[in-house]
Amino acid sequence: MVLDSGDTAWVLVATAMVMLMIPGVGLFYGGLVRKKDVVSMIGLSFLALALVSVQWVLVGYSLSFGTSVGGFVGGLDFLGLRGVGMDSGDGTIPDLLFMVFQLVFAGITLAIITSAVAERVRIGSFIVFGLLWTTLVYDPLAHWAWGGGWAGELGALDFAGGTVVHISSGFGALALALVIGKRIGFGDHNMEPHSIPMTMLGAALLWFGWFGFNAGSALAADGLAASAFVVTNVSASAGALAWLFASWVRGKPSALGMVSGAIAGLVAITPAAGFVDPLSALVIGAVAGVLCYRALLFRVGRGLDESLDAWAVHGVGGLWGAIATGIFAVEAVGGYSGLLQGNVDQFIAQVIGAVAAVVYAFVVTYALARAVDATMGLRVTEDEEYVGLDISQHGEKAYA
Amino acid sequence: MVLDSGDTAWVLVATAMVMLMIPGVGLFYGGLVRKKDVVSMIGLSFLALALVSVQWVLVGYSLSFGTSVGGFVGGLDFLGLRGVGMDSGDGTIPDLLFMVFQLVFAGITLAIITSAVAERVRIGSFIVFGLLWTTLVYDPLAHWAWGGGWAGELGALDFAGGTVVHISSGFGALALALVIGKRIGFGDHNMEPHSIPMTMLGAALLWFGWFGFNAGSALAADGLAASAFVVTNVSASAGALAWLFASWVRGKPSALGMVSGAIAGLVAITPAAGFVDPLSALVIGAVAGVLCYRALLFRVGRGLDESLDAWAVHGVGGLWGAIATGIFAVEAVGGYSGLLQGNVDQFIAQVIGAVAAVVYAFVVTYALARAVDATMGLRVTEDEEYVGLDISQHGEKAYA
Amino acid sequence: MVLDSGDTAWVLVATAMVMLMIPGVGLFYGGLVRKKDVVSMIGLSFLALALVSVQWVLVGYSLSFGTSVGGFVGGLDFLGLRGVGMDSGDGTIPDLLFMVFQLVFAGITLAIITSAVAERVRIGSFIVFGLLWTTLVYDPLAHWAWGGGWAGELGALDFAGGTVVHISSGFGALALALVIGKRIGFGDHNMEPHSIPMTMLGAALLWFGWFGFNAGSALAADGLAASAFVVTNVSASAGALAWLFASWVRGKPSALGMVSGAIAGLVAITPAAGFVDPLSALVIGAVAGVLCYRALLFRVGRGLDESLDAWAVHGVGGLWGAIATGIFAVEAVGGYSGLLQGNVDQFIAQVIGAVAAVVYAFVVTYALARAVDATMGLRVTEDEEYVGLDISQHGEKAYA
Amino acid sequence: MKVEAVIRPERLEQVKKSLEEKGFVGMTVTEVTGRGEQKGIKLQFRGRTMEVDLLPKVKIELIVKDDLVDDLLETISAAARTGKPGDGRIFVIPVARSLRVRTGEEVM
Amino acid sequence: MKVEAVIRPERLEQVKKSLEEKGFVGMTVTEVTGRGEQKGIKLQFRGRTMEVDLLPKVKIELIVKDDLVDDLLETISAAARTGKPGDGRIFVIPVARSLRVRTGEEVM
Amino acid sequence: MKVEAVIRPERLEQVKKSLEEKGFVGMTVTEVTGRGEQKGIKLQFRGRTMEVDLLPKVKIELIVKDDLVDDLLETISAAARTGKPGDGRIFVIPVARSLRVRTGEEVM
Ligand SMILES: Nc1ncnc2c1ncn2[C@@H]1O[C@H](COP(=O)(O)OP(=O)(O)O)[C@@H](O)[C@H]1O
Ligand SMILES: Nc1ncnc2c1ncn2[C@@H]1O[C@H](COP(=O)(O)OP(=O)(O)O)[C@@H](O)[C@H]1O
Ligand SMILES: Nc1ncnc2c1ncn2[C@@H]1O[C@H](COP(=O)(O)OP(=O)(O)O)[C@@H](O)[C@H]1O
Repeated sequence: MVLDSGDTAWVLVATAMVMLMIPGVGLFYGGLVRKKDVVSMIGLSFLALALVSVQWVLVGYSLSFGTSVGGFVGGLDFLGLRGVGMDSGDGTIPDLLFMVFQLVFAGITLAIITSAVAERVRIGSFIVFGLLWTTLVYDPLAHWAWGGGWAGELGALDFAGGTVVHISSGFGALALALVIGKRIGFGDHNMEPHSIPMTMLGAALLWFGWFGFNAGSALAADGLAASAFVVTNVSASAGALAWLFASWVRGKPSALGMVSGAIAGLVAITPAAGFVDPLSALVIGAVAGVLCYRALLFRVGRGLDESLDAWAVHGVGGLWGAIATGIFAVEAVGGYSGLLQGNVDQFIAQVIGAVAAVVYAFVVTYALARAVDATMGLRVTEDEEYVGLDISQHGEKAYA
Repeated sequence: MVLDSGDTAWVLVATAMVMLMIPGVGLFYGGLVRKKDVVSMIGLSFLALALVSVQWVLVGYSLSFGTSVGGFVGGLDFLGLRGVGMDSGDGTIPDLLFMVFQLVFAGITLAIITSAVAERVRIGSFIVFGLLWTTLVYDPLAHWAWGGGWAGELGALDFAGGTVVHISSGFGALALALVIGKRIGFGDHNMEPHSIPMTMLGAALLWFGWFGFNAGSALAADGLAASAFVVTNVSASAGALAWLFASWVRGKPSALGMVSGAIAGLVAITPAAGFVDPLSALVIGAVAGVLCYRALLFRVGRGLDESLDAWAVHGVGGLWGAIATGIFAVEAVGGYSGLLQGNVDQFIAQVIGAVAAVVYAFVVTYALARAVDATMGLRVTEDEEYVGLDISQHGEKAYA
Repeated sequence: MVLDSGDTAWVLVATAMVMLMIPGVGLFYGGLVRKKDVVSMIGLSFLALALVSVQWVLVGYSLSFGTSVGGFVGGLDFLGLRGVGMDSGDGTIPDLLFMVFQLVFAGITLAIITSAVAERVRIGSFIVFGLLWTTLVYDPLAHWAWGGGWAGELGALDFAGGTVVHISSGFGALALALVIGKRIGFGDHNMEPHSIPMTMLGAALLWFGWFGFNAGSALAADGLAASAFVVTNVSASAGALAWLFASWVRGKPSALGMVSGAIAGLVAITPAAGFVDPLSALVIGAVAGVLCYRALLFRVGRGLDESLDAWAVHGVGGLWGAIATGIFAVEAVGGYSGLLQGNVDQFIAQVIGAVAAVVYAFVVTYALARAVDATMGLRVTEDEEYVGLDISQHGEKAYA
Repeated sequence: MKVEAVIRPERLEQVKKSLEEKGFVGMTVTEVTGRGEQKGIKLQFRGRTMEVDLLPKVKIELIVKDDLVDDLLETISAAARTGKPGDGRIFVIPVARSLRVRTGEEVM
Repeated sequence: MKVEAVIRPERLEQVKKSLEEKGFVGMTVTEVTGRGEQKGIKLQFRGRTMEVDLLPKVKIELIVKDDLVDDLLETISAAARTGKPGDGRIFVIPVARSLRVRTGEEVM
Repeated sequence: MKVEAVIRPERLEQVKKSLEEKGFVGMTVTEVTGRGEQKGIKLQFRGRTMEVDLLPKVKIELIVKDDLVDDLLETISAAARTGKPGDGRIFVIPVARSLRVRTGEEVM
């Protein structure tokens, strides 16, 4: 197709916006950890971006979008971006632009999963784990949904990555947290966020960037992009208010809860963004806010130290979003009908797609984490953890 | 009209940029308050965004842009976004996109007014007040100027919201501050900003987002947008320098003054952005910088605790901008002439539009604030205020 | 040519993104200085933006892009933006938009050079120096490369400002640091960064904005912009990883090193962004990461207090980038071949262009700095420096 | 003697001014938090009570000659007093020796 | 007497609770850093050793009547102890006088 | 005895090193601000004078045996001295008892 400058302009910007979400995740997480680990925490996000940027250009894009090998993974056609050029291929934007738009999605997914290893991971082991994870977990999942893989063939919808990005990183984080274990003193020592404003700044960048994430996934500057933009904002707002009120019922209205709820709403609308209308988005977001909050309480109750809550927010929120897409999709928006319009098949396809992603992400991440732990050790020593990763891993102090 | 992908791309981005201004206001204000109230302060901005997002989709858009009821308020045609779709209607961008572009304007306006209640408002009361305020003050004012209301009919120009956004929030803040009263110890205790860098970061996001605000208001990616972009930047810069030098004359050049002056310049150019040329913008911005600084000194002199200066900067700056539009408008830019081109009518229309907004915003806000105060109490208890809103309202501590 | 709304949309956004880089530089630098000088440091960036915005509109644009006077500087045709209008001239975007896109480049260049005077400059002297510098150093250099000057005529390529922005500010900073001298206690007192997270936030904004910087320099939303976007991201990532590993070899992997390496990669790809392919960008970025790190070590070894490293990162990185463009340029991307494709002439042109810029920037900056120092004194008194610039220059305290 | 006073942060300016007027210039100030016998401030919400126990305070320390202690105590406590719980405490601690670093000489 | 204890930050909550149970309510808390006889923590990397010497600690200060000191010392050191290097120190310092600012009266 | 020294932050590294060389390892460090008899630093601008009175300092505290005090004072004041106003003060305060939390034993 012929290249459209307006569509290209929008996806250029959308890509930059999603890139900004990656340090946004770092700041969101960085505010939640203790002062002694904040450089490490933000650093892991930058590292995720840098590592995936190189991996994606060399092999990741090809594994995700190359000619399908049995519906499971892409072939090696695009190794080193061979044949990915400045022209628009099937779309209205340059192939290279599509490639880099997808790149930043892969990058943020790895950044999200760093939640699970906060304040205790060895940087060298994270580099190895991260490269393996993006190659063996993210790339296949991206292929399944978007690259011509089985899930897309089956008809499972994932507009902007509810399954590929959020289920994968959320349930991956759960597995990873189980392998690496709790921080020393978890549940006993005070581990309050060292800077809530930093987390709120991160949330602001995430909310901003998410417009690129979801509306950019239309790959065009058109009515569908506008619709995706609107439902994204509605769901974020509903999620923010829902979590705020849910926390209020149990005590005080938490500001951290409000921004977490916004993220929950953003996650949940992600797979649905091109398929549902604003009033459905209101419901999707509100449910996400309450559901993810309950998931967090459940996690705390189980004594699980996945304390930046990638699982509760991205995993559970992504799962809910994938299913909600099967419920609320309306033909008028994206051409697909969901359960409420009587289409049971769509609902089933969504459940299959989501559950498969949950299982694959959890199992492969668990295996990978065990393997890395066995060979090089995922975790720092007790003394290093006590002193903090900033000094022990980087030789740096966040604040003087 | 037929949808234009370039125009759509630009307004998509502009909308996201304006959305980012809302936490930008939160950070700007958050840096100015004491450490014990910063979560609350940033939280109020997020809350403004979330509340207005829901209100706007359900009723606000319709009240602002529905078929005019006597020129005062819009009808209920678009309730729940009924009939607001993915196609472009009269313009070259999707209706839904126009809707959400307007949404973020409504959101930031409520965020600006939180200045008046800094460090002393009950969150529950703010929620009630905020919903009422955006419905009863913002929506009608938006209708007057842009939705087919009397001010637009009269010929009063407001390119991007000098009246609708800045006069309304600025003079609203004045009324609100009078009702809620001073913080305990105001004028006696040290209430220095707890983080000027945070305020500067907020200012950076505001300056950035303001390009979306003003140039986005062209609703097209064209020469007018470019012109609005240029005058926005010129006025911000002139305002920054003017306030810097004005504070220098009285003592030392204030960096906080410089960024406040930039905001003053941005506010003042807002209504004029599509009507004036760069050299006029230089004058508009410079005058705004000095004028708003003097307004601040006046406020301090009167012992009024509207200390984040929504009134001095947004109110006075917006008023000046509305009038300046009537002075400096040149036909060659936006098709309208101002006083300097001999068009007295335009000047008069500007004055009428601005004064009406000042009076309406002040009076209705005052009444609303009194009503909320009488029924549920706007203000926290003395102990809660002493301890700080972060702990007393949210049960959270900003910094560990 | 006829105006294209897609191209215009993209350059509007790109301009805003570059503008955001300016406070981004301020935050990057601000995190690196001591607590007592952070307001000053961020303030200098805002000041650079405001000063250049006014200067550019009045004279700078004309000096850079006016009819060439002997290939050295532009004529006064566009004084006060006379004749710079809303229509597209030779391009597909409005003339005013091209003007303001160039404006933000001039602004960031002055912001970068503030590195050299960190924690010791008198604000009044900086204002005078800054206005002179942008007029006498930046404007001619911009003219040489892009405004019809001799370097462009010669065939020296500079896609987005490796020479004009980075060599000029980097080598300018070197000269300026030599004139102003070391901070009191340099090499003896502890001068650790007061907030690494702030620097990382600055780096995030820089990385984000750099997409506007480089891909925006295509002045169109097309395949070239996409290609520039991709190589920008690749080079940044390679630079980040290279510096990380290089610092690891000598001790611990530095997170500050990682983000500095990203900036080094971004700087180096700047002149090459429209001419090289992704795999070359990988090399360019990786070399930049190691090279700039070595330049830093060299600077430290020489006891030179240019401690925010504008020289090591922007100067050396820009020089490497200019030369790398002559090595790696491939016809298929930007229409030019480099050394690897057998085109020695291009390589020579690059070297000449870069060396001329190095010499011009260094010499003129040195002379200017000496002149300002002799007449008004560049530097604060010893007591003022001890107390910190925030209090002594601005009467403000960053953190309460 | 060393006089240590833990006072409300918002009274610091007032205390500093009063001390200056009396000629007490040298002092060292530390940001601390503290709770008194009342165990901080009790906030009510939704029927429950929440206790905020460690509230921000400021500690000032002054080394003075023994005969100035009485005057000093009075000055500080007058300037720091609001009459409400949380006003703070003042302690006097014996000092064996006292040096000025700049000169190395013994001073009091 | 003034009892000053420098303890691990992560034991502060426990110490506060124990003190409360024994009726010691008033206290002043300061964030400090410190090193003990072991000179902090030694980290190994790539064959080299790096010493992190000033680690975050918390100082708590309590003014109490002389006869309560023994009980206080025991309470704090029991609650603060982990048995590993870095547990901290407790010092007892004589107090000459002690005032309550709110009332101006002498108390102990 | 407890030795408290209020010194310039930029001399801390030097002081720490000198102390170590003499075998004084254990110490507690607090960030403070202070003013001396000169009332801080006077800055001139536009004909007016502005006083910056509370300047950042660092307080170090060491508990040592009585017979080491002289050596300690000398070591600190030598390492902390620049000879310019603002160098700081050192105080020696009697300690009644001193405990090690890890073992609960009395030490000095
Ligand atoms: N027994 C004590 N030991 C040490 N510090 C104390 C003690 N009692 C009070 N303080 C300090 O004094 C501050 C104010 O004490 P508070 O009891 O609230 O004063 P008041 O009794 O005048 O109301 C506390 O926050 C704490 O820092
Ligand atoms: N001689 C001393 N003087 C002052 N403070 C000390 C001294 N020794 C230890 N400390 C304080 O106690 C803290 C813990 O000391 P440490 O020696 O690690 O305890 P332990 O001996 O129980 O392992 C130190 O960080 C320091 O703050
Ligand atoms: N009388 C005092 N009581 C308590 N602290 C003091 C006193 N005098 C000075 N200090 C502390 O010592 C620091 C340096 O004092 P200063 O008078 O400037 O030293 P010098 O007299 O050597 O110039 C001050 O900032 C303050 O913290």
